[in-house]
This record gives sequence, structure tokens and C-alpha cells, in this order.
Amino acid sequence: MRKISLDRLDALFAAISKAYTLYIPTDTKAGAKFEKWHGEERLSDALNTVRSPKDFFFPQTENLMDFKVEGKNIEVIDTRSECGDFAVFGVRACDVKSFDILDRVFLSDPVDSYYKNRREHGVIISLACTKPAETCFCHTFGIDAASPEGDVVCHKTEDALYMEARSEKGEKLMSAVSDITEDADSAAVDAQKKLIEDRLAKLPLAELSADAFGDGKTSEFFNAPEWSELSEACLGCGTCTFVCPTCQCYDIKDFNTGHGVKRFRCWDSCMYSDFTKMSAGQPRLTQLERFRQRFMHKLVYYPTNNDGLFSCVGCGRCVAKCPIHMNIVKVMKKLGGSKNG
Amino acid sequence: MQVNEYKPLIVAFCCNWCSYAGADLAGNNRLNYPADVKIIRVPCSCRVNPMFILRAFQRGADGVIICGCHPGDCHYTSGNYYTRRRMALLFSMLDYLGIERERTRVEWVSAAEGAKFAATMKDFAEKVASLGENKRLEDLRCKK
Amino acid sequence: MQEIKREVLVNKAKELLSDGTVDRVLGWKRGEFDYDVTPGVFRSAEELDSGFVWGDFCGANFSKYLVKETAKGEGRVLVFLKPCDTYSFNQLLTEHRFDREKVYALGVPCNGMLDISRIKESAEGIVSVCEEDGKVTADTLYDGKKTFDRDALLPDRCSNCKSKKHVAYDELLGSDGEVLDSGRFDEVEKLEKMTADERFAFWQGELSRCIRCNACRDVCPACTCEKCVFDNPDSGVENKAAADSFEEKMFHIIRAFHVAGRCTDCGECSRVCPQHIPLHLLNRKFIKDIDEFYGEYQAGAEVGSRAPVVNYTTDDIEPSQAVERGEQNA
Amino acid sequence: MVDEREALIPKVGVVTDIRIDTPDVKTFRVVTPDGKKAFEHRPGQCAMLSIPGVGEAMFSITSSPTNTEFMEFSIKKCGCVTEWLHSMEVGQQITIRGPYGRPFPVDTEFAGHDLLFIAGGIGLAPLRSVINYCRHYRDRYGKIDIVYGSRSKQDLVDYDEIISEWKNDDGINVHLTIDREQPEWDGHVGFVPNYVKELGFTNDKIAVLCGPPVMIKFTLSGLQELGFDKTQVYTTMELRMKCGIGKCGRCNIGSKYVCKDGPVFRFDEIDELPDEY
Repeated sequence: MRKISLDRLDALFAAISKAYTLYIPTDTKAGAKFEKWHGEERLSDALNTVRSPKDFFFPQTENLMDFKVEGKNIEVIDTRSECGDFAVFGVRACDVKSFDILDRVFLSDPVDSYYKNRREHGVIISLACTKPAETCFCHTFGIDAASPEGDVVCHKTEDALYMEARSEKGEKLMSAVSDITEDADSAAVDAQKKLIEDRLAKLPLAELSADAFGDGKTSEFFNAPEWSELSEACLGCGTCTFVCPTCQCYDIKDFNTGHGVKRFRCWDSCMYSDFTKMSAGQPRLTQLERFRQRFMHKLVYYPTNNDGLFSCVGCGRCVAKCPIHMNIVKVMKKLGGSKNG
Repeated sequence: MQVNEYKPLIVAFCCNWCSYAGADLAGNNRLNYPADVKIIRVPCSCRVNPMFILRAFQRGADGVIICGCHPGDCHYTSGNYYTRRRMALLFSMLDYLGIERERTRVEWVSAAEGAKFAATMKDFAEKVASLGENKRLEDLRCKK
Repeated sequence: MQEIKREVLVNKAKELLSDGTVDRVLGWKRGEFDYDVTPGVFRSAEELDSGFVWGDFCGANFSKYLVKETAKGEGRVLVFLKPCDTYSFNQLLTEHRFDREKVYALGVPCNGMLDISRIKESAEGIVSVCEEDGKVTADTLYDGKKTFDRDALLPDRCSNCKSKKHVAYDELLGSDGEVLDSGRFDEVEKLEKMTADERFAFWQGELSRCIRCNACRDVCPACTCEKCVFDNPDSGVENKAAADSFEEKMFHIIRAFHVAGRCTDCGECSRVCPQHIPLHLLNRKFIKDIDEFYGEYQAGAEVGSRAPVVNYTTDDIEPSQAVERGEQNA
Repeated sequence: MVDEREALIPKVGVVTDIRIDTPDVKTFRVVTPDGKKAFEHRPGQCAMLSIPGVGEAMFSITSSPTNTEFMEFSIKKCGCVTEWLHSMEVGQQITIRGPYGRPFPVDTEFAGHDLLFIAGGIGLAPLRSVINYCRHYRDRYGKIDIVYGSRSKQDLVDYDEIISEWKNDDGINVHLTIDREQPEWDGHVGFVPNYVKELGFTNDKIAVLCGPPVMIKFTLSGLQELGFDKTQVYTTMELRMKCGIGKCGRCNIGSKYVCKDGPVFRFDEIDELPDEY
């Protein structure tokens, strides 16, 4: 384990920046946001960024390919290019876990080469949470905010940042900062972990459990009468899906630029009324079906296809951002609650 | 004369009954106006949806002008009055967003005003040329 | 703190349910915390007792829900309307969006609703929020209790409230207020006085945060089209994510334009924006221009009024004068 | 350039022949620009066709895998992509990617059995691939019955092929029906589900169903009346798709993705899916 004094963070960022494009969470008018580090950007004290870091691997929009159309002829132009090495500093435990969930979608056969390219070149420097919020429930999904995963795992104490490499990519990054960091024992980090664990246990949502959900529970919950009440106020907007670190649905669309066609991919939301609309009909007719799809996917369908792994990491973004304050916590309590009586 | 002198692309939405005929008259009378004015004929100036204007900018226009019958002379009685209100509000909004106000204009041109049409286009093109390329409402994907 | 207590609303709702005036109640449902209130339908006294809340976080404007709710069946629905909600209510009636006969509207006075994000700016881990004598106290996980001036926690739509007067109701709880002379156009004026470059930089910064979640549109009581032009693949402008910064501008200009003259300035768009884009400043620009160009007009002030954008006079201001007027202000 | 195959990047295909089947169905023959088949597939699988600038859509491959020269797609005009396809001329290039989905188990469950194909309208398109595959390997299967119905004679897809080829094959019985009487028709008149019951098949076969939802529903219950078990009946489904590879998230029914786990399902598998299709 290595450490560096907090007042030398700039030196650390500068050293990382030499070999990687570095992104850190910084404060903006509308909350924290990952920004490219140029030298002036300060590390945010906020618990987490408003948008999740999934953009780094699965951006909101990306060009997939170009087409040149001339008369009856079409030329397909592969616009993919090798991505440069980059490092994302300050990723929280929940968001680190979200990459695992996205990996299982995008890296399963057939591999999504756009995602894989960025994933291979990205180094995750995680940061343990010191002040989890009232909206946090990562422990519900077995995530330990005190000990995140990641290529390099960091703990921030009062005066220093402790860093430990956990992967080959992490080792490589750490070797680039070996000059400015010093060896440290784990005492301070252990004390920090203990503090965080105590705090986690006191969170208002500490008791939330996902045990009622998971692999093979489709028939148990699909026709639950509670969906009607849960979804009645849903506006059908995409806020929850767009701030969610694990929502990965996308749309593929063409844009005619006037001198060619760009086929791009962009985030889509199962909450949108046209998501499944076909010329032949609409399998998810009302907001109830769309709403149910989102939560069933996170709590039942995804675990069914992925060895019981839930596709929610308890980051609390939807809890904070939903315009009508309906969220997965309320859904779980309502559905899980009624089952237990 | 410079070889690659900047020439703005102007989109002119012209009402079928007055301004389009005015443009025709300008042509018949061999009156010069900039060749980079692309005329789109519309049944009435009030057919011009604000989105048409934005899309013209998206697709590379540097200036957008809407020409209709003089107020009171609308072929459909009142279409151009609505145009006037909508465009007053839209242009004011574009200005509010920091889009150069000289890039948009409404001009009333009758079927008899071929000379006015040519002069208006010349003047508008010059004003837009002095602003340079449209950067504030551009869509980078549409750039060559 | 709100003037009328929760019990008054609950008792009134129970009374109207039991005498058969209404068969369901559109109200606010208790959440996990004090601030995460969800709109919902209550059908019984028991549901009201256990789940109904009324307080400083009941900001949601129920008018738009009436479109969906009244279409469900024959029964009458009870709705609570704050003064600003009544304007949206009238505007929707003007546009024939729901059946007035199927609604029993109960006017509730409002002292302004709090914006939780203003508390979160300076307090982490909010466990509870309570209020006494104009002071709001948030109990937090890490910093103990933090006290705020209530006025400092009001969102712009409330600190610049345009009216405490209910323009529509079947019955009013408490006393009615007045139309206020608010400073709601101050921010717009400030922007108008900037240079074009400054304005462009300001809006570029704000709009570039947009994630196109469509919450502003979906919550807007004026946006009740069956199919939005931005969802229609045949419109040529359909887009789900801004693939270029042009599309952010396009979406927000057109969204505001489509509600110009119909927007009552309820401020729901800015309340729901997850990226805190001050969308109301676009709508207010249109309102201010309309007032100045075509005479004072408040959408929803009365049912059946003709909006200025679908009207004209023969001596209206020319578009060129409209933008020059901005220059005189500067 | 990233040196990796990308499923979302299509190949160019050329339309070399367009056959007008019915007033709203055309069959397109597609090869690569150098005249080859774009890729190999199994019966029941699909491909993504697109016209850049218009859109991309999933279609079942109508031709049999045993056709070594080209692929065919029978496409009904019903949306913006299909409308554009219908307006194409021979020589037009399109893009094509695939194959997608789980095919019919022609070499396993189907092998050695009598087969009963039941199709309605454009529902014949996905079945034609299997039928021709089975005709090609005729000795691997028992008796084959084909029940095909449509609104009118003009709406029968592949009518010429059915009459000139399928009907003449040994051990293949073709039963055609149309919904309403019409002058030049001397065959059966009536809806498919009723016709299936009238024909009274024995339940020792494997049945494959494809057609409009209402036809599927009633035909399935008809087959059950005849003693068929749901494990003996297959169908192929369709939902909106964008990626075709189980990632974009819209074609799922419960935890199953139609593009990846389907489009071919056995009815006992469908029973396990939630009712959302």
C-alpha cells in the first residue's frame, strides 16, 4: 500500500496525467461531475457524481459507423479507432460494481467492440465512501462501500490518500506514481474502514433486503397487484434510466448529414412509450408495463440470466432524482413487504 | 478578388403568392442577387414552423430569411399576421440565447417588388457575410 | 410550514369520500424520507390516514394528472390545487383536456414549497426535515442538526411566486391570497442586459448539461400532446439524445416555443430537471415578451382566453423591432 | 482501426431480384456485391436489413440454408423501412447483418418425425426456410403437411412455388385455404384454425405455427383439442429489435430475448414467459 499527503493531490494527478487522460469528480453548478483534469480542477467532496461514470465506457451517444450512399451503392465505413489510455479517479464502490454488470452485457458473446475498446484502456481508481448518504443502499446488493473493487483502490483519511493496486492495470498505474507516493501500512485504512462500516450500519436504508427477489422469481412478481399503484404517478420520463449506472438499453439511429449517413447509438429508456413500439403493435401498452419492465429487469430478469447478480448497485441516484420520487427502494419495500405479510 | 472569399448560405422561405413571385420578377428583370440564396417556396409565410428555421441552420445555413405578403395582403387573409407574431417571439428567443440577431429576418415582399426582393437579399447576404459562418446553431455532423 | 394542517385536508377528503361527492383522491403519498413525496390516488379513509402527507415538499402540480385520471372512469376525483396549480388547471380546461364535471377541486393555500437540493447543498445525509417559526431544521447523519432560513430554501418559482390567488376551485380551504407583483422577470432582464456572447456562453453552459430525459416535457401541464414531435420518427427532429449540442438547443427552444402563450409559469420543468437547468428562464422570456409586445397576458388566469400566439392585431410589432427592443434594454 | 469483428457493422448486400408475391408482399433476393451469399444461416434465423438513413429492421430469412447461391426475404409493407424496401429497384444496395436467433431444431427434435406446418398470411415467410430445408433433406423426415391460409388467393405468398413445387413432392400434402369465397378459387374457404380441426391431424407430429397472434391462439387450442401437447408445437415470434444480439434491451419477454433466445420458441417455453407479447 502506498500513500500520498492530501495537499499533494495535484502532484499525483499530474503524474497520472503524464501517461493517462485523467478524469476526476469536480464540483459544478449542478453537482459533481467527472471532468478531464487539466491542472486547475479540484477534487469534489461530494459523495458522488450526478451522472454515473458509465459514460466512460458506454457514452450517451456514439457514432458506430458511417455510410456513403451514391445512387444505388452503399459503402460502409468503419469509424472505430483505438481509444487512448485513460484513468478515472474517485469512482465509488457502487459504480465500480456497475461496470461488472455492464461487462456481462457488452462483453458477452458477441462482444461489443466499442465498449470493449474503452474498457480495456480505462483504469478505474476507486475511492471508498466516507460519508454515505441517506439514499445509499449498496450493501443491499452485497457491495461494501468501505472496500471498493477497482484497478487501484483508494481510501481518503483526514490527511492522506492511501492507494493499493488490485490488478495488472493498477500496478502499471501505480508504478507511474511510485516517485511521489510512499509506503504505508494498513493501520489508517483499517481504522477508516471500521468508521465507514459503523456509518453504513446506521443508514436509514440499512435494513433493505433484496432476498425476496432474484433468479426465477418472474411468476411471483410479474402479476403482483402492487405494480398498478407503484406506477400510477410515473411520468414516463427517462431520468431514472439515464442517471442509473447499470441501465444499458440503447437505440440505434441513422442521421443523414446531407453528405453521408451516420449510424449512431444512444441511450434509450424502457420507460419511454415508443421503446417497444412496432408498426405491428405495442407489447408494453401502458406505463404500468414499462415501469414493471425496468424493475423486473433489475431485480428478476437480469439475475435470472446472470447467476443471481442483481442489476442495481444501490447508488441512490434514482432515489435522489426521480421527479415524482418513485424508486427501486419503494418498489422493493412494497413488493417484498407484502410477501412477508 | 480573393479566390476563397467566404460566401454565406442563405435560406429564404418565400410565400407562394407574393414573395416567390417577387423573386421570379427579380429574375425576369435580370436583377442580380446573391446566388447562394436558396429559395424554399411555402404556401404562406405562416407555414414556416420554427423548426424549419432551426433545421436550416443545422443543415448549414448561415442566415434564414422569411418573405411574405405585406401585412393585410395575405392570400389567406391573416397568415402573415401570425408569422409576424411567431417570428417576433422566436427571433427574440434566439437573441436571448445569444444567436446573432442579423442571421434571421422577416421581410414583406409583394409580387410587384422584384427590385425590393433583389435588394433585400443582397443586403441580408452582406449582413450575414459580415457575421461569418454560423457557429452558434451549427451541427458539427453536417459539416463537410 | 403550510398554513393549513394535514388533518384539515385529510378530514375534508374523508368527508367528500364518505358522502359520495368523489370516489378517489389525488394526493401526496408519504415516502422513505420527509422530502420524497409521491403523487398518488387514495380510495379510502384508511389509505388517507396512513399515507397522505401535506407539507413543504408537496410541490407536484396535479393538474396534468387529471387528464389521465378523469379518463379512467365515471367517478369524480378530488384534487388539491395550490394557487399556481389552478392556473394550469384552467389552461388545461381551456384546451379541453379533461372533463371538469369529473373533478372536485379543493383549493389549498401555499406558503411556498421547499427545494431539497438547496438543503443538500450544505448538509449531507438528511435524516429528517422539520420547521418552526420560519426556520427549517435538517437532522443529518454527520453534522447533527442544521438550521436554515426558510426563505433561502425556496426554489425560484416560490421565492418569485406570481400569485397566491386561486383562479379555480369548487371549494377553498383557508383564505385566498392576491396576485403578487413578483420579481419573476428579474433574472430574464439580467440575461437580456448581457452581451450576445455572454448570453450564448450562459445558455451553452446550462443546456449542455441536458441528458434528454424528457422530464421537463413529461411533467409540463402544457405538454399534453398525444405524441410529441420529438418522439415522432416522421417529424425529422426526433432524437433521443443530443448527438450534437445543436440538438440540445433545438429541443429546448422548440419545447419552450410550443408552450409559449400556454405556459402558466408553474415552474415544474425546473423543479424536475435532474441537471438543474433553469428551464423556467426560457418560458419566462416568452411570457415577458408576450406581455411587452401584445399586452399583459397570464395563461390560465381564466378559462377560454385566447392565447396571444394564436391571435394578432394589424399593428403588431415587427420581428426586427422585437429584437432591437432588446438592444434598448441593454 | 480496432481489429475486431463488430456485430453491429453490417455487410453490403445487393438486391438482385424482386418478386411481387401479393399486393403488399415482395420477395427480395440478396447477395453480396461479389455475388455470394452474405453468410450461412439455419432455418428460422433472422437478419437485420437496413437502408442507411431510413433505418434497420429484423426480417426472417425466407430462403433455405440449402440454397447455396443467395438469400431471400419475403417482406410485407407495414412500416417505414418496409415501405422503402418495397420502393426499391433491382440493383439497389442495402446492408445486411446476421444471422440472429435460435433456429428451428431441424436436425434434432424434428428429425424422423412427421411435420405439420401451419401458416397464415406473411407467416409463411419464416416457415418457407424450414419447409424447403426439409424438402431438401426429405429422407430425414416423415410425412409433411402444410396448412396455409390467407385473406384471399392474391394474398397467398409464394403461391407459384407452392403449386409448382411443393404440391408435386412425394409425401407432402398442401392444404390451402382463404378467408372468403372468390370466383377463381375452387379450394377450401375458411379460417386456418377451423381448417386445421376439420383436417383432423393425428397427434404424432411436430407442429410449427406462424401467423397473426389471433390465428396462433386459436390454432394452438385447436391442436390441443386434437391431442397435441405444447411440447410438440413450435412458433416463431417477433418484437421490436435494434441490436439483434440481446443487448439493447427491448425485445425481451421476461428474462428471454426474442433476438437471442428466440425467435423460435416451443409453446411449453412460452408458457413460462410472462404474458407480455
